[in-house]
Amino acid sequence: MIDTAVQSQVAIDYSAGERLTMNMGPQHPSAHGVFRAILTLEGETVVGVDAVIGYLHRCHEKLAETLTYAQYPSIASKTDYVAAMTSEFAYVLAAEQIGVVDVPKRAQYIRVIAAELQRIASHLLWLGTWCMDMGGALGGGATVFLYCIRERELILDLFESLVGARLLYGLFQVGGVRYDLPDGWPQQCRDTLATIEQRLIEYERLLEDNPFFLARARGVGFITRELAEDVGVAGPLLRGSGVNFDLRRNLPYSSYGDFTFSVPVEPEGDCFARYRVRMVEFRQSIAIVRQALDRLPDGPISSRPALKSVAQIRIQKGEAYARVEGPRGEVGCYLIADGSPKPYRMKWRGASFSNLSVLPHVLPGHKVADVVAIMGSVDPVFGEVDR
Amino acid sequence: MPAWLVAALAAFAVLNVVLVIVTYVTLLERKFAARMQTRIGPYRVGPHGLLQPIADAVKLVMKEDIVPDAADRPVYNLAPIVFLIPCMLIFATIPFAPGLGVADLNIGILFFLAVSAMEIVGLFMAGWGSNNKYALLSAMRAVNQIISYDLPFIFSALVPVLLTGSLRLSDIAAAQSGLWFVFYPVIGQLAFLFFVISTLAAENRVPFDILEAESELVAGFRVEYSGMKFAIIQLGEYAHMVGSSFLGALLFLGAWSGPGPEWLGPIWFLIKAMLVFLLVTWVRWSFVRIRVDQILTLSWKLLLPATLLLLATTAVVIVWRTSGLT
Amino acid sequence: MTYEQAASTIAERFSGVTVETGAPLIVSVPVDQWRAFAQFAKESLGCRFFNFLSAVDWKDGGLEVVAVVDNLDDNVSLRLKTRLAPSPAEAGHDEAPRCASLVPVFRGANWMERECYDMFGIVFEDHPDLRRILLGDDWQGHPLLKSYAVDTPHPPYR
Amino acid sequence: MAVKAPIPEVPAPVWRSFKDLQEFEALRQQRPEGDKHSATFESLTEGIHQFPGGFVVTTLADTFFNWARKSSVWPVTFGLACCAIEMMATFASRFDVERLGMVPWASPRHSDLMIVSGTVTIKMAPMLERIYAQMPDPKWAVSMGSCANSGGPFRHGYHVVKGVDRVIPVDVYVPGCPPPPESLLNGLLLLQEQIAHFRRTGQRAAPNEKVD
Repeated sequence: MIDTAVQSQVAIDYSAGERLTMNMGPQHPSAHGVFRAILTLEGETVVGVDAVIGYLHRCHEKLAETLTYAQYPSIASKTDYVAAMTSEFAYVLAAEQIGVVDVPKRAQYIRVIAAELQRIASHLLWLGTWCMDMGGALGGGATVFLYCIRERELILDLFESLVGARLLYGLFQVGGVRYDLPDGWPQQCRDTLATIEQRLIEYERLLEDNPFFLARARGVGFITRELAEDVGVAGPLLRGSGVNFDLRRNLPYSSYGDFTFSVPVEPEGDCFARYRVRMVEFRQSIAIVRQALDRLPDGPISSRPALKSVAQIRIQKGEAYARVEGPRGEVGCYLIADGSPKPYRMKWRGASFSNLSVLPHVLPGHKVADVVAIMGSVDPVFGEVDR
Repeated sequence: MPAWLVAALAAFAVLNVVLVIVTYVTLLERKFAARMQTRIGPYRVGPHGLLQPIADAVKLVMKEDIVPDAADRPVYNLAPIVFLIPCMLIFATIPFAPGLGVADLNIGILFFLAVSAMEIVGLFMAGWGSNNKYALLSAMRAVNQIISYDLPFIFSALVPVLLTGSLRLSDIAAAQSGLWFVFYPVIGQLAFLFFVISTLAAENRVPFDILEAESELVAGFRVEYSGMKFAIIQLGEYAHMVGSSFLGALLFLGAWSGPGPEWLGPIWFLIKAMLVFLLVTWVRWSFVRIRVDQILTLSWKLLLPATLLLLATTAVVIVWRTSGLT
Repeated sequence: MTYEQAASTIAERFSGVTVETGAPLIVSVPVDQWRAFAQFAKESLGCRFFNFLSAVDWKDGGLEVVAVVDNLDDNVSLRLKTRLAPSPAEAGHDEAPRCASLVPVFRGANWMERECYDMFGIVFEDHPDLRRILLGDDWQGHPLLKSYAVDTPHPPYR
Repeated sequence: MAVKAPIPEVPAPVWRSFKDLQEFEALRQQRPEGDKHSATFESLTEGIHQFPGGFVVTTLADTFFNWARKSSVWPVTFGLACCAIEMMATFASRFDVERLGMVPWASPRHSDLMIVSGTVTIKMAPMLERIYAQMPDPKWAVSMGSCANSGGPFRHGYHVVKGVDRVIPVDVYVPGCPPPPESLLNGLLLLQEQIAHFRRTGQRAAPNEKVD
């Protein structure tokens, strides 16, 4: 029997007036990952938050300096592992901007299809884990979670037939895409999108007609427009606070300009506004994938076809900052190349890092139950926060 | 046979029947929840997962019993038992058939309500004894939630008492042979609704389960309990759940009145109790948990005045009906 | 506010600043004007969106702090750069490179600057709470410097 | 106004200094000196076992209790990184682990299996040890994904522990990055089989011999 008297005896001191320091520790049932919030409570209301991150710091930026341009994309997908496609997108886009590598039209369309499908899958996981946070793993939230995972499995089947992997893919490479669409894939994709569109209406009825959900989501976690811009919050949080900014429309990359889609903006800035923004983004992504599938051009899928093996790619000296609209916001990759097959410096701008840094400004004044609801609506992924 | 021996045997029999019902109710809930979530519940353990509760119980018994160093040892060890006793006592006054019951007190429902309010003591002892911040916070929440929902629970349970005019549970059941109280025009449905809501809150089931809210307080007051003590606390919680659903079936659904021969009474009673339990489970698996202050406002501002008003209207209706007849 | 207007207003207001025209406006700012320029960018150029702040270790060329701020309404992106002294690990002197903190201007810079301190050892003056954010408090050395080997052992786990 | 929490100092548990699984087994079987109950329990089972025909009792008891432990293994929700998403997919409706009797519990006290899904970093290792120590005996650990098995793609990172078996004793290693739910289910079934072969109550099955 291993000695269980491992941790030292920590007596809770009640002497400091009615303030209680509670530790929402790294092992946390809410499925976001390893994040430790040291909450200073006064009764039930939160007075101070000290967020401790870094439990999943996997030295991405140092490893990027030791891996070549062909090797690193497979690790790049592990920064935001819930939206692996958009993570690889940013790195590959940055390398192409420096090396002025042109990407064939068909590869750009496949990239858009993959990124938008990934956004739908990531938002499905967000909806599931958010309801599980608010409803409890052994309670009502788990039901919505399991419905969302059931839909997410449909999309993962699509990716499995396209790339062969379920969660972390190697679809992107410098110069194009590694795999072409197998035949019958577009039809399977259209059927999946049709079922998901039906199920979304069910979820909205299940959640928005439920007064308990509205009581927990509405009027909680206000992020004002000024605070959002000042802290650099991105994506659904920014659009939820009334800023009309979407990288896919403002700075179109990889032929996003060919598709027509609307950008949802909600002025309130509370959890319910972010929920509304993401529900509309579901439908916009479905529309984009349908347009891309209808107008998919023929042609090569990579401008450097000999790249199947880990060949050396040399990119000349220069620097670039590529910005991609990920499900959680702007994923940026600031790359400095020095002509050798390995980048000199790679800075990863994770959307979740800035989204999470808004919490210490938003949380004080809320109840403990709201802390979890707000963190769920911020939807941080800790591979991206700790890099 | 001396009277006390008969009572002891009856009590022993009821205790065992309750234990079996409670263990298999957990399996019923897991299977029902799984079906709601498009999956198959426990399946591999015994035929269709029927041996799952036994496996869980035996495994928990064989687990290591950890007592944290910082724990207040006597309070920590005693808490599960103090929590279990009231949850088992509430079955004493429930008559499973016209004569079949441990003790048919003339103040049956009063005893039931008093004892079911006692479980909060064991719960707070568990919260305080394990000297853990999560447990303490959840014990605080438990005290104010259960106390603030005991009043609506009592008032909504008093409506059938008023309708029958007696506190004895078997009288209430007998009075419903004609018309079940739940079908009483308006008062019956409202009373049943308030009764179910307050039972939900009294046993901290979702959407009122801020007690063991996983995402905030890891596992609430039982966070430090493992093995056998944890099994006892789970047993107590489910026993209280089953006791309340039996009471709900008795008060509102006419305990053992149903088509078919006389000896089918207890079977009908069990089916009705399971229906009430499934209603609670259905609510548990489809609602999101609400915040502490919203729960309290719901109780003090909505449920309490509503049940008081309901009680007053039943009294007025009864007086009007009886005076109208004479 | 287009890129040309931005470049011209910068040129007339700030003397020591060199501007490279192009889609993102790359502006290299001397260290002492760092916070003033950030304030100017936020107010008059309308770049209220704080994208990110990071650093690059140019070995002997010294440490370089990079910050990107955007004007969301007119899609103007500004990349501010400033060159500091080389880090003590390379240049041998013991005094850590210092830079003015942007927290009074952009609240988002709080965590980003803590990360730069953690990874490069750059000390940001009057930062409210400058301590390591990603690594443990007892960690020696600053990993993203070029002199720090990627696979350094760390007892008792490696 | 950040309140600085003191970092509690966690002494290294006894199994840190083991060279390989064989040596760890020896460490594992030693009873700490303060543990008098199980000494008597040990001698009791030993007595029954030696008693002529007594082995029937002990083996029957073993098989029954192993069946109970095998059929209700409760994992603690302990997701670290990408593998946690695949673990959630395994717990979800399509690859339902509740069929095997596994219900994810929130507190380490109620669970007896820790699925380490994700990269173990140096800052997370003491927390992982403490959670593993908080779990009551008999407990098992499944290392899911190549990051947990051996550090995986981040093996050369300065902040990554080269495999979770440097922190806690692991029973089943599930390869893959991330392992699809089918292979995690295969790992869990292997674990159930290993639990079923628990020799003599209270002892862990000896690992197979070291094959170089």
